[in-house]
Amino acid sequence: MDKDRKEGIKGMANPGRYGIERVAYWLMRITGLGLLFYFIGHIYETSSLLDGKAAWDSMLELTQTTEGHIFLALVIGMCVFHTGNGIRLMVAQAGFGFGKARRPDYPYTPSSLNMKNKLCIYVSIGLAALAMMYGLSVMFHV
Amino acid sequence: MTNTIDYDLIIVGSGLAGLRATIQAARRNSKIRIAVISKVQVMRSHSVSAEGGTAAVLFPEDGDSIESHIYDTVKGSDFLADQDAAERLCKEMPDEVYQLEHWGMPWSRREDGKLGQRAFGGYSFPRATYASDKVGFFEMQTLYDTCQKFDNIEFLNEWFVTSILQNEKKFVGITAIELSNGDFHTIKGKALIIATGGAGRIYSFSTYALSSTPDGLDMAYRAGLALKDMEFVQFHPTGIMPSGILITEGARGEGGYLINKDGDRFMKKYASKLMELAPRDIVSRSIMTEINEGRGFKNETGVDCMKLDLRHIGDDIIKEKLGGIREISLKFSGVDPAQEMLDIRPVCHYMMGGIHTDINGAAELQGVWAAGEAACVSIHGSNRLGANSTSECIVWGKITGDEAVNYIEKATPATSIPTDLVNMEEKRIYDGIFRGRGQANPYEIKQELTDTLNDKAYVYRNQTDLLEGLKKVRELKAMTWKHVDDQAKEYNTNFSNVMELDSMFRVAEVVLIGAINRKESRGSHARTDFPKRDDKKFLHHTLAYYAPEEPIMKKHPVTITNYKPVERKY
Amino acid sequence: MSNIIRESHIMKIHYLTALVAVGFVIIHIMIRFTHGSFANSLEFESVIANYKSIPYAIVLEAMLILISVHGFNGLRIILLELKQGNAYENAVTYGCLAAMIALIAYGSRTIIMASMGMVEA
Amino acid sequence: MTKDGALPKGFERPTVSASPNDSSVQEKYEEVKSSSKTITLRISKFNPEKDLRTAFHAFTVPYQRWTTVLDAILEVKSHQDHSIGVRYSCRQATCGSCGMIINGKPRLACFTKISELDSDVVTVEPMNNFPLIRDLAVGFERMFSTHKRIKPYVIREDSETNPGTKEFLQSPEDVEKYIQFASCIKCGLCNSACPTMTTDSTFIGPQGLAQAYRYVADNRDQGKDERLRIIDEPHGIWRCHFAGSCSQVCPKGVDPAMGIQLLRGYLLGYRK
Ligand SMILES: Cc1cc2nc3c(=O)[nH]c(=O)nc-3n(C[C@H](O)[C@H](O)[C@H](O)COP(=O)(O)OP(=O)(O)OC[C@H]3O[C@@H](n4cnc5c(N)ncnc54)[C@H](O)[C@@H]3O)c2cc1C
Ligand code: HEM
Ligand code: SF4
Ligand code: F3S
Ligand code: FES
Repeated sequence: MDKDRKEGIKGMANPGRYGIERVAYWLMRITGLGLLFYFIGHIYETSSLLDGKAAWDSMLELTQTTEGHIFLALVIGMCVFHTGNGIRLMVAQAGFGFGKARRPDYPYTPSSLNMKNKLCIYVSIGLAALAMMYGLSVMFHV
Repeated sequence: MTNTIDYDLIIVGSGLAGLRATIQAARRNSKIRIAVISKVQVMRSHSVSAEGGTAAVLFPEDGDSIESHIYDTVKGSDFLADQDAAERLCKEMPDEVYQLEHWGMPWSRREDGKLGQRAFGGYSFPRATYASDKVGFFEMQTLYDTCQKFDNIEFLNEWFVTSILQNEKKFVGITAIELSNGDFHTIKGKALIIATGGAGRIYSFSTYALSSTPDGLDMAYRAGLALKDMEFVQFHPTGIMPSGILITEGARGEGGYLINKDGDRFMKKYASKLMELAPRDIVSRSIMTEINEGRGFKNETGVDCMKLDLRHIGDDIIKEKLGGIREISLKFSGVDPAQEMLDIRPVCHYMMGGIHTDINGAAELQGVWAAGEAACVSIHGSNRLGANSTSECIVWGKITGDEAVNYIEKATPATSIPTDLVNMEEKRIYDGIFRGRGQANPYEIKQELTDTLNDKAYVYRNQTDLLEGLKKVRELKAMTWKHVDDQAKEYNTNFSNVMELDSMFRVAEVVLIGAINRKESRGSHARTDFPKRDDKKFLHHTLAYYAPEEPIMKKHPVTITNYKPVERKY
Repeated sequence: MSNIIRESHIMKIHYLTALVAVGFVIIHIMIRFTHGSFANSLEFESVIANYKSIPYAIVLEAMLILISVHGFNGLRIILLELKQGNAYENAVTYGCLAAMIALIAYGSRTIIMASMGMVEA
Repeated sequence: MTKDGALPKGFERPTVSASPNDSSVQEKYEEVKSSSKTITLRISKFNPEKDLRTAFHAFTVPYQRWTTVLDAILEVKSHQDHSIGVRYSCRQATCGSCGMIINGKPRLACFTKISELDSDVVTVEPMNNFPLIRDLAVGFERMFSTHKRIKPYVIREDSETNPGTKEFLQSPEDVEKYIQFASCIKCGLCNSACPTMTTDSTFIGPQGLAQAYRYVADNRDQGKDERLRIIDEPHGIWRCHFAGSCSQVCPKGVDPAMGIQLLRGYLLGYRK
């Protein structure tokens, strides 16, 4: 048995027990990593420009498939969520948007888990969904 | 199996008294190696539960005076307090409050930025310095955090101390069990401060933490130190039903009423001037009289109780100044004090008695001091005033810290640890208790024992009850309850629970015998068969010394300086 | 590493790069719409034309650096939290730094060569 | 929740008549006693000498409206299995001893009523992300040492007084700025809930960071720079990602998440 009984990634990715902030936390991680992989891929993809039109076109072909489009739509969604939530985090991490520290009264409702923050998270998720739908509609010409 | 560790100063118990002593010693001399040993993790000591306030004279300009604090204390004690000790407490306390403030204590403040004070029972001036209603908690935090400044302090968390070792009439060390791994240690030291707190868990209805068992007192008692005035047990008027958790006196200090079945503030009959803010012994007796005369309520658990009415104080003030009790009553009883009255009943709350010490906290063995609730310097006599106990812990924490450092600085080289004592102790706890295979369930025995004290030595006492109580305790003691199921080494709380029970028997006996001998009513000790105070025969302290069969009881004079005993009226 | 640069400096860079990148990413995506349709914007010729506009090439280069710095620092954060230990942490820090530099170099090569027209026909 | 006079969960009780020896109260009591409901209490057990992994043992325990999980565990310890290793002391949520995972969430056993869990099965496990000692008891050494590391005391030259010294003046508003964070009972629930802690055991953790803020926000303290330097390290304050779970589980309303973000304001230069 692990001596420290750390929960490991499993615990990190177990949002069920906690609030939407915890979901936002791991979405932020996943989208960050996803974007990084996409970004690396994207740089590799564009480098084919240097090999001329043929190479570029065949590279484009790879992405102009249904899977490619869906993947791209995901990237759009990830990007929108990551950006939206990222801006929320930066504002919060600078200490804005919680009101003031004050004497807590039972039953305790932590003011850091306030509606403003929750709303921002929902909005980020909503925007991401909208952007994905828009992206899909453009790419599939509907 | 035995490991030996070596320190200069050993402090057993990490409540307010223990930690204040620790800091004092640590800052006096950074070369002294200090061990703070506690059977709970250090900052989890019972002291965190203290709620209402710490008494000190801070505003002479507003009409308060040290003199008045001394007199209130002595009068509250029903003149059994040692008056020189009470004087010392009151004189040293103001500085201590400011010292705590400088260390970061979040005292509640007045609008002008100075410290706030509230009214408390038995005082002629509102002098309970408070921090919301979590005074003890914040004080503990301040002291524990301040300890972190020093590098010569070592905390031994969750070590259960079992005995005091002496050689040639001098303290040489202690034995202890490290709970996390079950190791048995002898710890060498030049000086010892016992700050093991009260023992209120010998009563089943009690405000104390579950860890407040008499093993600390018992360890001193077995080492030949006297226990003083153990018959005086304070019953706080307002323990909430059904848990017995304390509703602080501050609730009445902020204006709460006690109401009987007829809707009367019955305290007007018993203490027309101070009403609900009369000293605790008087209020508790009044409540029990009302209940006995049929003007009480019944809690839904079927137990008699009285009502505490805070509704007129208003939600805002309750939240600001009594947030802790609001949380407690909402959570544990489902009652919002701003909406409904609380069911309360007198509850075991404090032991005026403890290890016999002189005014410097020195016990009867060279190199040993006692401080806090475990000690009986005798400031509280037969009845403590609320808010005076945290004060005592802090002042005598400091005094004993100083005294112990003085002693260590000029101590002669340590004598060696007598191995026969260690072997005896090992035998006592391992052969006697750990390997015990008794028939009775020790937890049930403990329940019966604590219920017996609750029934027989409660607010009102009489000869028959007390004798029956003693008989019952002895019967229980004779049963084969030394039984430890759990034979594991690590974190064996079964083992420590049975050791605690073992100590309860000895201390409960001392309480009962003291109460039987004291044929008068004084302070918290109210005998229906002897309803008057008897200064001729009983204006003395009680001492109990350990003997295998039965304690040896002695008398000890009371120090009276300025205040002649008079009748106590409020 | 931590004795050369404080974690707060790194995180300031992390946040700053993110903020500035937001603006650039918006420009980058907007550019797609100046070409009539999404598919058109990906035509080889229009892409090359874009690169030849020096201001845009500078935007691309900046974006490349910003996002690489941000992204690889993000990766470093995640890896640092995953496992601890001196050797491992050094490996993570320098590994991410190296990967970041490599990616920037590789991307820059594309941008510079494309904008200078050094593209095979 | 209580503004409109409603009671917390588990206390939906009929109006109890105010008159005392009233037979209805007595009847109610009899009813409570006889109808006493039971739950199944599943306790995670682990004895390091013998066991390789934890295992659940199930017990049937009677309970009342006010019975807490700690009461239930001690009931089992007293009458069914003496050997349960569990840490407790105050039984009133002020000492911080009894943190554990109850039905999947970190909570204080003495501050969680069976009746509010709305479940016939109550499962208790030791806190996650702390080393296990025995059954429900975990080791706190690391948390205590990080607490010490952030210098949790007033730093200023005249913090030791002389006889006759008076208080540093502080308005009630000044106290409000830090009192919330001073309410921490060091129970460790926040550390157990924090997602960073699930993999990073060198992270200072919400408990320590909230205490750092408690002293920084206290206007008697002058040690801000020192403290900020300590927490500004690779496994310091920046490993918090505002997941908020710490504040969600905190039984005392400390709101460490807020303290941490406010503290960051200083490091980012928004606050002085
Ligand atoms: C609910 C409540 C509220 C109170 N409110 C107030 C108030 O408002 N104002 C006031 O002035 N007073 C109040 N009091 C009284 C006051 O809190 C106590 O008298 C005081 O806290 C006692 O502190 P202490 O340092 O002596 O011991 P404690 O805080 O009781 O500490 C005892 C220590 O000894 C340790 N210990 C015991 N036995 C052993 C052993 N065998 N081995 C190792 N360690 C051991 C324990 O672990 C613990 O650390 C209150 C008391 C209660 C019960
Ligand atoms: C352009 C808008 C972006 C914004 C506003 C933004 C903002 C942020 C912020 C604030 C964080 C810190 C989160 C935290 O500490 O919990 C973060 C983390 C991260 N970002 Fe971004 N980011 C953006 C784009 C990107 C891109 C394009 C990538 C990929 C290359 C990326 C990869 C990452 C990674 C890997 C992390 C670490 C994840 C974590 O710490 O949980 N980000 N981002
Ligand atoms: S912040 Fe809250 S949860 Fe964390 S240790 Fe303190 S009291 Fe417990
Ligand atoms: S849960 Fe952990 S991530 Fe931050 S907000 Fe609390 S410390
Ligand atoms: S027992 Fe003290 S917090 Fe639960």
